[in-house]
Amino acid sequence: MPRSSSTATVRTGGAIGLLRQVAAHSEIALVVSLVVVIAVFSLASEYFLTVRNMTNVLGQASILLLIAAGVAVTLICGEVDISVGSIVAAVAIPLIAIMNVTESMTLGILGALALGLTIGAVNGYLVAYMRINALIVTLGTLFIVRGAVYLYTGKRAQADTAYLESFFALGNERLFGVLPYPALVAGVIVAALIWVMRHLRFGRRVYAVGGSAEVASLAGFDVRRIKFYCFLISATMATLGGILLASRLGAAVHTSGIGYEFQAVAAVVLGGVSLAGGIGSIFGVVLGVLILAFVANGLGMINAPTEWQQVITGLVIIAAVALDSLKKGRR
Amino acid sequence: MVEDLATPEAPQTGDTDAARPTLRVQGLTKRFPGVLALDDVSLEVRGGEVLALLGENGAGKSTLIKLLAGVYRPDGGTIETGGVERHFASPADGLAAGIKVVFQEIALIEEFTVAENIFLEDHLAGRFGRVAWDEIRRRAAEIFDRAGFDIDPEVKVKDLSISQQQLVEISRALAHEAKIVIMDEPTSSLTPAEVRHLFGVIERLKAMGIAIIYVSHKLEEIFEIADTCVVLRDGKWVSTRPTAEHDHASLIKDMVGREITDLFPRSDRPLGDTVVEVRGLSTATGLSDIDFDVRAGEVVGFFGLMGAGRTELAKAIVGYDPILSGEIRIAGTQLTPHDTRRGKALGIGLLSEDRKGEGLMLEASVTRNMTLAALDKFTARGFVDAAAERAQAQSFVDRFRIKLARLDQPIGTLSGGNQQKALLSRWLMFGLRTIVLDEPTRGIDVGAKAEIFALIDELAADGFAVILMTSEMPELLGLSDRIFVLSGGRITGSFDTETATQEAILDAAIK
Amino acid sequence: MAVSDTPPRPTLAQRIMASEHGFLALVLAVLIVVLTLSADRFLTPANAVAILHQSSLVLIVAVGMTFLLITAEVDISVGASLAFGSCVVMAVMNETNSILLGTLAGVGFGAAVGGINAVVTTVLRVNSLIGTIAMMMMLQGGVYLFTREAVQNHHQLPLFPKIATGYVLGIPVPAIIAAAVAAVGMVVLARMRAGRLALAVGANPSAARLSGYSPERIKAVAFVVTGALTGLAAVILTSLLNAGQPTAGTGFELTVIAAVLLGGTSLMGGRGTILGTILAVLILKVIDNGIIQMRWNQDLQIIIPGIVLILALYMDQRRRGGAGG
Amino acid sequence: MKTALKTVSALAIATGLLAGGAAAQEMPERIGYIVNYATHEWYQNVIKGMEDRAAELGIEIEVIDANLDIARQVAAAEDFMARDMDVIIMTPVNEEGVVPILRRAKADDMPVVLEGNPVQGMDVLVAICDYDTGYLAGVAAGELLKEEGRDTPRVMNVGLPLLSATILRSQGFMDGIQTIYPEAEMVHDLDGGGNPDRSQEVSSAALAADSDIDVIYGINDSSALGGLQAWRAAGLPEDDLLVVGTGAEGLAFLHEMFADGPFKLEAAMFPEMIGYTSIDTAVALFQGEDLPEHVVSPTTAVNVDNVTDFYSYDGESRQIQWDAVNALEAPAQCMKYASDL
Repeated sequence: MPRSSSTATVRTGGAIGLLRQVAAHSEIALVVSLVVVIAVFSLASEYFLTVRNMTNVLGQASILLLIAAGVAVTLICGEVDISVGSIVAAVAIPLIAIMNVTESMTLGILGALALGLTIGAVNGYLVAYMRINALIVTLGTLFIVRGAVYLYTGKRAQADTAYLESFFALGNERLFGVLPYPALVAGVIVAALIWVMRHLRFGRRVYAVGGSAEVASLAGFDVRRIKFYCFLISATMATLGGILLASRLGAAVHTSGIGYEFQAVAAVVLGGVSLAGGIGSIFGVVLGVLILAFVANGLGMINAPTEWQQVITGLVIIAAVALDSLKKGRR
Repeated sequence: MVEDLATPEAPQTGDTDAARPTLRVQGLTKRFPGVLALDDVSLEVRGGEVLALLGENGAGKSTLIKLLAGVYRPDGGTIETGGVERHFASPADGLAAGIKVVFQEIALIEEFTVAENIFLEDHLAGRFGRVAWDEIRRRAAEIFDRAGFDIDPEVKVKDLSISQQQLVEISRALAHEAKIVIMDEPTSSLTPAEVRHLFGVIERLKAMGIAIIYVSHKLEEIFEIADTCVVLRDGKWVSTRPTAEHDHASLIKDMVGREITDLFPRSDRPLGDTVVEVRGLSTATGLSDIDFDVRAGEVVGFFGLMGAGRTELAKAIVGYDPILSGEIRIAGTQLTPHDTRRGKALGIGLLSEDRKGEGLMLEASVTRNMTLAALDKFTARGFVDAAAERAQAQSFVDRFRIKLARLDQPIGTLSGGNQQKALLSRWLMFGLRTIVLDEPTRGIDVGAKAEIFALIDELAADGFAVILMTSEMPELLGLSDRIFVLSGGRITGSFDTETATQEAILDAAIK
Repeated sequence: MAVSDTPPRPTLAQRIMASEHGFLALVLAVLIVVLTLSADRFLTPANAVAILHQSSLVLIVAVGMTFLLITAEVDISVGASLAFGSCVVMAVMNETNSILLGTLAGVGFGAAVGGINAVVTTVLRVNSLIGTIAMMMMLQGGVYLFTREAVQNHHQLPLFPKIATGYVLGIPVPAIIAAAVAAVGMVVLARMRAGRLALAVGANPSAARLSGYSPERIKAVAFVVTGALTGLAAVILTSLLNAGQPTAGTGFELTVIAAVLLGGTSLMGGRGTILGTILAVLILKVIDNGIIQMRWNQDLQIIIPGIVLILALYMDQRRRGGAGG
Repeated sequence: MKTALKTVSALAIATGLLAGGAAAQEMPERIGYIVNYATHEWYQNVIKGMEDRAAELGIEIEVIDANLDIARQVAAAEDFMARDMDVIIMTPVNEEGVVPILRRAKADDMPVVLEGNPVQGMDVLVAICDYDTGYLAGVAAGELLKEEGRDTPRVMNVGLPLLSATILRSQGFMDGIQTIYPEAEMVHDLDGGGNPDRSQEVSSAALAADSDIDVIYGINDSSALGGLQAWRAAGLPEDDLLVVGTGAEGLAFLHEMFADGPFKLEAAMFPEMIGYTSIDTAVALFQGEDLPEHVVSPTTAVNVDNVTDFYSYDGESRQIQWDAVNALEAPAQCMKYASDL
């Protein structure tokens, strides 16, 4: 009798709900894949399963993780943002320039966020309010922002001359000498985003808009504003990634972030987010990013030629998406 | 019950005083470019009353509903609930004013759980917009308990049947203390058992003092459930009378404005050879062990309720879907399943129920839509002869009296009936001999319906084998020579039209 | 129902904006006029030839991509395929000393890549955006497994450089090849059954299937054609550079797709023309050329196309009455 | 890189190493090289030089390609550190972007040899002098034109403003040619992206604007060849053109030189030599030897008459001639550094 079972569910509360959510999002398969990847490379290389290497990978993956989580939000709301790679390069310029002048990391970060949010707002306005296809808008801003970066910098990296220890630490040092700060920062922010998407009304509305913009509109949501905010989120996440990267590089490097849009979309889709919108979770994206990062790192550890990384990454993505869509097709 | 469901903090503005209408609509008018969709319509409904809103397609029912829901804004007239004049900027305003519309296209987020959908509008969010999951689950279960719905609040909506999804929509009304629930063709997708259950639910809503506007064109239902009937025609109000003062004929007369006599012509249809033979057909889409034959020159009707397998059968026998077992022979040759090219070569084709999704190329011209299947006829060495194509299209436009301005206008700009005639031309131009028609008159106004019925009769008289999938009893009885009834993917009854009764057919359909 | 009341007769400006290609032609004309007035060497035969030359590689692939987008699919791997293809072309020519075999190998390679993309999309049912991004990654890695460095011209066949640098009646050979490809594409799309089916599949795949055509097959053909044309472009590129370049083609896919979209082809499928694509390629290349002619900063070469793309889509949106894109 | 910079020739290091340390001191076992762009022929030959030298010394060498992604380069350095390599050699994707990782390497006691461009906080750099390379080629070009009795040359520079090294080369070339022709003019200053397809494209547009050009200078061979291919595609006569390439990266410039066309001069930078020297420097650093900050690898301008002294060429492959390369004198100090820009 469903009624009694439903009351049971209510009583047992979160535990069963959580289990159901996990099962429903096929995140278990991703966790298993991640464990298999780690196990295989641990057997293949003695250096792989060390605290040093594991934490290294977390630090390295942190930038893509931030960017991919942001892109995932746009995909969940039924759009896409491929301008993120250019945003990564652009926001480092005010960050470094302001720090060099003011010696204040806070002001630098605010400057970076201001630029990032501006780009995000342009994307969001054109998509949500002008109703231009998101792929085209963000392809356009990808070109425009990258070109503006080249134009402004004269294609020279802008070095950090403020030498703030805190800024160096942000991208390069480790908490208690173990956990890289970028991993910590990305972890906290992405955890917050996971929480927002699961437990805040706003997050649920993003899913609703992606699931059916019409239903969302009937429920009284301002679909355009929600989409607009999604682009702000994606730009913010790319900005945070850009800040961490700038710290790791000690400079605003004009070529940084090229091609990140493809890596991010690949990781997001691998993590189970649907291109059609409304389906997927940020936690899945975390797993997708980690799988790709550990595969890349592991291949490096066994000294496989760099080009195999690309070939294998491509194969992993096709296999994952094909399995998923064939599974759905059979239903 | 009303008291039970009310949350303490919600002030009781709408009084249940029967003298005062819960909803009062006066002089409501809505204009679209070139069309006066709703013209000065007034009505009232009280708590505990079921008001049936009737009219043919295009009568203005859905415009009225959308105005009440806050989807559209009126060009004139007023809407009052609880004695207060309301101006809706969005559907949320409608709901806030106590009006909940259960649309035919269920407005739920499929990937969300039932409970989350019930509280979709606000997620019972507390401070900082935090979703109150436990509260949502608790309140959903509570609503289901009190309304007597058998639904697990934790299940995703996509895993529910249509009727269960409707109950979820109704639960949303209860969750929002709606005083007026509007149901738009709620039974069009339900099994008879589900219809009975829905009527029970409506009785309970009445008992709670909720006013119900029930939109339907199924007269049997109206007589069973409605207290009052409001009839619209061509956007205008026609009549408001207690149901008790109506009979079938009077309702139809109000709706149509004239007596329709010769809706279903029946020419002499000489029977030819057997052209369709289906044996032991089972599919992954739920059909099992289907057997039937169709001969040239006859119309074989398949009746079934929603989910009975009509569309699935249609798609299997033209080679659209794969099959699990069994065989399909067209004109004596075995059809390769899941290969429409083969089906077409054997002369069988489907006119889909889903015009937009599976029939029309909306932005393409009328000509190109009409000639799609027959393209090879106009092709020589890979080149399409545009002049021949146009000439052929024009001849069909003339023959079927398709109303259009130019042959190269986008087909999306035609009315539903003209679109349907163009799609039928697509197959006739190709020279099909066996045609499967799946709900051929869905969403088409009554005049165009009559033309399409005449066409179907003409086809059969010309020696076509016609397979008609329908959920409309009059259409089934009016057109078919023989009738099969589908239920749960099986054939549960077969009849000759002369001896068939509506009761027997329905009985088979709910087996 | 047909719109009955006739609107007031539109002005010339309105008609240009409303016509399928009027807007693009107008942009191109304005660009040419402005550049002619501001750069004295813009409107010269030599520069016209240079623009045609530069347009040809993009145009050849863009013709295929137009068909592909019309069927509602996309191929991101064309840039990587171009680079790999050029290495294959030169390697095969070095091996066989035959321009014909090298060309066939290049076209064959591209077609094979297109074939794999087709299988991944239509059989494995992977979204073509994702599938071809993955293919791009694999080709980028794979080309270095094939050759670590640029494949140099060891055959020294005298005719080979002429493919890219030769002239017939004063017109560069690549421009002639591109014109031929575009002309065939135009005829196929506008006049032939194959083009009509591509449009139908993009407009409504279920309707096409119910009408007795196989959307998968039509999409597969579009993938293979796009791939083969990429292979043809690779042959020209190899001749132009006199080497097989594993690093070539970076960002090529985005240029091609931007051109096709600018030309009015819908990302959602079912709508598009070759003439629009031709105009768009010319617009982008005239901008590119104009920036160098004006001696402006070359970085504007990626900024301005971005702006033009968004603007064009915005105009298109307005023209179609604001329906969701 | 101020005047205090000590510089010695690569030869001195190599000799010192062979004479003194190798037998007595502990050798590194594993060296990791992070190349910025392994797909470029230049770096192919650098790697070849490294592998040859490492094999001679019995050292295992591993190469990771950053593929122009600076973030990947930093990650690769982390990976090498995690794997306890003995020395890391790195060609920065961008000079500014590896400052933090160098600092971390230092904190981790990981010796790092930089190749190519100087970076703040580095221990040692192995590189050619880019400005000098361009300068020598400029002088040679001027002399060649003077011999032919030509007027003041007009130059098209197929450059790469992305990198300071390549800016220095272009500057050096113009300064060099102006020692012979003070009025020599740079008519086109282009960004060819360092790759042939882009170089070809921008050069064609520039030539369409103004094709009255006497000299095409390319900051590498791909750029020079891209410029030349654009010249050919424009159907311009090759008789009076002089093409000057830089790098002597692979086979392409040899093909062109022996084809007796306009490609008459090459600023040879001997990538194999750089690879060779980098390994020796890495060994010296590992062994704690006292090293100058800048180890200069020699360059020279070559023409069709003397190119075979440095590279044997049979039409299909080339072989570096170590005797001639080792005999080249490296300058004690470069004429101009990135810091002077």
